[in-house]
Amino acid sequence: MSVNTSSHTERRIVFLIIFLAVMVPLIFPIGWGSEVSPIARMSYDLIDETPAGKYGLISFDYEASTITELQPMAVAQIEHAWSKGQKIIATALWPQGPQMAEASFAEAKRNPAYADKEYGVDYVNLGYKVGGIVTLQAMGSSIRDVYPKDSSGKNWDDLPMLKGIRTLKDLAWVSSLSSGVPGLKEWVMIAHDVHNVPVTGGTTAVSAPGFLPYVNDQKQLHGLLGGLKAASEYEMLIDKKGPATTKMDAQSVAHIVILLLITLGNITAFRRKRAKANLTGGQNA
Amino acid sequence: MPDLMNTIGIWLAAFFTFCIFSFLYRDNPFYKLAEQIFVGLSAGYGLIYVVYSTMVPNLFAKLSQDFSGNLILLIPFALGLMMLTRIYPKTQWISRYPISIVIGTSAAISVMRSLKTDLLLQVGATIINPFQGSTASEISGNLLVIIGTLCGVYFFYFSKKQEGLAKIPSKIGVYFLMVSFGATFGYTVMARISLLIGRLEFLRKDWLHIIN
Amino acid sequence: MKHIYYLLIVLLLLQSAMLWANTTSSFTISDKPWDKGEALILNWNLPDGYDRLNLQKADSLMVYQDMELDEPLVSGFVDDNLDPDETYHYRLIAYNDALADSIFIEAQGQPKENWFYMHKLSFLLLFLILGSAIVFYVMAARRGKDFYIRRISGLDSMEEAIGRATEKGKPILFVPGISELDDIQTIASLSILGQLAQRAAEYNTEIIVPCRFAMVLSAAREVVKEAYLKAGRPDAYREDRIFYLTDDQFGYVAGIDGIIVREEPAANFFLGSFYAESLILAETGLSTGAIQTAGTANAHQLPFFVVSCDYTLIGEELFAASAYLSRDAQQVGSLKGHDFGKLLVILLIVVGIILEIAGQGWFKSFLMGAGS
Amino acid sequence: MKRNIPLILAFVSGLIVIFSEFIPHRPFSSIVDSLQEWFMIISGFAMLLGVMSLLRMNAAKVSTRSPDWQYHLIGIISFGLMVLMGALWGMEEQAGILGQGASISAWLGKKPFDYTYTHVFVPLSATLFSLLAFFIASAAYRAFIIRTLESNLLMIAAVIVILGRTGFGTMLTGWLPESYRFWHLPNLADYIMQYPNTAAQRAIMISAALGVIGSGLRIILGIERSYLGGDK
Repeated sequence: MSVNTSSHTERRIVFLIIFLAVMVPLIFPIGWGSEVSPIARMSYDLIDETPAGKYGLISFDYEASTITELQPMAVAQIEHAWSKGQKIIATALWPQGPQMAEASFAEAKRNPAYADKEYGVDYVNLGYKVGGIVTLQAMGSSIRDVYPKDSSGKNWDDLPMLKGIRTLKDLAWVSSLSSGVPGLKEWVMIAHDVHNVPVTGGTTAVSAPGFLPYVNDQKQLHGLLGGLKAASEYEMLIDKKGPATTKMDAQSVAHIVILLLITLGNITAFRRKRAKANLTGGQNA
Repeated sequence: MPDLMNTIGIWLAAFFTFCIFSFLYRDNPFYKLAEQIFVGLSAGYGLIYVVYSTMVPNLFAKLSQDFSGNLILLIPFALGLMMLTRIYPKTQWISRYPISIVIGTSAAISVMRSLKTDLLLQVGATIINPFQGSTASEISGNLLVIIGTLCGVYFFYFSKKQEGLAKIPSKIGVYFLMVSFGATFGYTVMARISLLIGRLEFLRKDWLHIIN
Repeated sequence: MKHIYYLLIVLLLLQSAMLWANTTSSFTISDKPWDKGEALILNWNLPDGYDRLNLQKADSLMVYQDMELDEPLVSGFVDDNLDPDETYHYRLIAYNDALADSIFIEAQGQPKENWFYMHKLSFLLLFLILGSAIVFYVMAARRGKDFYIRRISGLDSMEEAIGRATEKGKPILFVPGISELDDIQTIASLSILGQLAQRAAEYNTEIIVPCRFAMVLSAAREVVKEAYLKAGRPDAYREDRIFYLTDDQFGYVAGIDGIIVREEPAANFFLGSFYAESLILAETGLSTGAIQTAGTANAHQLPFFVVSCDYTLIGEELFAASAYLSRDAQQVGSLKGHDFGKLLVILLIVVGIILEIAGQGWFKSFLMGAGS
Repeated sequence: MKRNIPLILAFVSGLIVIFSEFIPHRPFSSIVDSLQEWFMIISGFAMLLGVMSLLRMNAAKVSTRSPDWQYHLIGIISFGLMVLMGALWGMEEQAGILGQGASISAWLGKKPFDYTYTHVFVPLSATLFSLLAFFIASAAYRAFIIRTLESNLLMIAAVIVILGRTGFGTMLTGWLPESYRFWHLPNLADYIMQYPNTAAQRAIMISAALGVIGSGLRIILGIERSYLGGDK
């Protein structure tokens, strides 16, 4: 299939172009973003329309391997909720979840606007509990019984913001950032289907199609963020040039550059063919 | 101290990242260095990993804790030792016993798995009523799946010269293959660019601390 | 006074006996057939008038515990994930809310291991048909029947590739994929290696085989040694050219890349099971100008070989290659058996679709082993 | 004898696996799982052979001072270092010969084996993997050329899917009215992935399955025996 016997120099130029196409947008973000899809906006609206002082719960149901896609969603949702004056409870159905939560809160606090957010007052990290759906069922009758202590071992009563919280019903919204089972599906089944708490969430791009059926008339899922693209859309909605936007910029630039390279390759091949035809023509004459 | 060592670690990682990237320009001493370190380290890693994750828990720990209850494990143990007879040319033939058992069982496992997941389930998935779709694009898509699968399977038919009429379905099969190859290629671009983003993000954030 | 008591008791008993006769409640437990002994089927029959049901199972201390149920109880339930030959006790409780009354019935059962998976019947039939077709054609070939195989261009080029390497005085690189010996693709690759090594031996061209797994290494050495023997040049066999690199996927690739750019083989063969590394290998090989032949049954990697190699064996062509190259009657016969399988598949699909359109779903459900 | 017994072993073990596929009764029902565990153990032993091959090859290069022998020496050292660190202090929670190595872990921040893994092995592996980004671009540049009908189909499908995966594609066809939704690039890309692509993948899978079945049966029946080598 190799028609263009492209020289080494040509290859190296292509490599350099790709390197720059990815590196430059990472250092100098463009903030292109893309058209916001309706279901990503729905997810945004849920947090956006919740009044100040209410509680949101983010469940960190992923581990380090899917951090690229899910972490930016977590950070964006935390910043969004804080900007609206809401309080955030972090839980996890995956063992590595509490670390993911901690990293996300730290990242969000790096934004000067939220540097003063205080642990125990504006957010808590309750930690990981084994059991999946059974744990969620138990949280339906008492969150405190499931989490007598937070992830660092502090007692529930020593965390002032938890005073107003008894069961899942006391939450204004739940968001599960989920890379598998248990995760988003279990939250929909318990928090939404049983307790009628609005549930939204984020997944990797690969598993997003499987959740689309839940974004239906009953709003089993109140919108969904699927992959890096949706994460960048969310960042655009909260007016933030975050990591997802940057990475998505790099992706878009690289894709366009590859398309340009294909065009260029065709032009070169066409020229070569013509040069060759001229040459043989010359010989015949 | 751990902080300093961590910084050194990041510099090491950055150094090796550049060593590998340098291969894109041409083979060079840095790549040769990285390549040999990579091969050596990974072979060592593999050996240690297998000892800690398979040999100890699945064999040695079981045998030392409850020897009589795990007598059956002496079979793989013996077969494994027989593999080692390859070290001496004279005893090499003994290693054919474990190899033949491994190949016999895995051939049968593969036959069963392929028959079930790749043949039976795929055939079943193609048996659809194409007109059941609700939209024109769904119906046309169903028809494409059926035609493409049938012609594609026929493309691999070896017992007949593919000429005249027999050539047509096989040609159509090739067209489907080409569309699929192109589409898969295009679909993979994003995942591959992501890998590069990952590496460059490491260089930018962890190594150079450029925050934007 | 005592008599009245007795009378009352007798009356009560009579009444309940009559109730019993009228309503015939039943609760039966039977083994789920055709399985590993992991499930019991619970069936019950209750008269009308009960509002809700509750199902309990005895734990190891014979204390009845409520069962966690995913679906509402109607007239039956299948309890799975059980252990074979254990006895399980169940209690069904029916409540009548209006009368604040309830009854319970107890029953027990034992899951049994059976001797056949009935839902795999279609699977077994297909296996028997394909298996006997292959054996039949192999036998026919043994008796001397000649079968035709159409051209496979990727394989015709093999001689050309070896010839080119000989001319240039450069070695041939053969990569048997990155899977262990338990992948049939690896074995198919090794039997191509046998053919190739024999020709290389005849041409007196060196062949390099880096392996990712030690067992593949052992088998590859046997195969190549045998090929040199067949070619009548056992002295030319060099064991150190068939070697192990590392078990790590990318470590292995780094090593091969080094070989490609330093030894500059004139012909590269990538045959077997490949994953993400396919494009790295093929593009590096392309940069040295080697003739490249690739082949894999991993459909997702084929595009990358197709764009960067001169010839690509697609899917089954990899398995057909050894028969094609060796013209060994038995292998050709077995290939004929695969072709029979293809016609059978086409027939099954066409018949199935016609029946689906006609609204006859039984064929598909039988084939897929549904209802299990 | 040296040849026939292995063939009988392959035949018998293959047959047991085939029976176990259809028989839910013990011992057949659990046989495949244990055989796979055995396989891991056998290949664990075999690894020693591989390591010996690697060391022997590198040692030969070093002792004959063949070109680049210094690098092969470094290869041997890297291997030895990794094995030594793993053996002495273990990896992750696993203790080595010298126990958990608390003091050295405190100094390094991790166990030496894990430190090397994180800071050398992982970056090497990830960077080599990331070379694909470059190669996929150069392959696209070189191979997606308008020529024959086949290569055009390859190229067009690739271009549509690449466009459909980014915001750029949405922009290009976003102006098309709703009734032409099908022609929006993201939808078109999905359509290609969902239908023609599925068909081709299925055809490859089905026919390759037949190849696996045929080759597997040949092995079990002892017709395919190249893996055993010669008679000696």
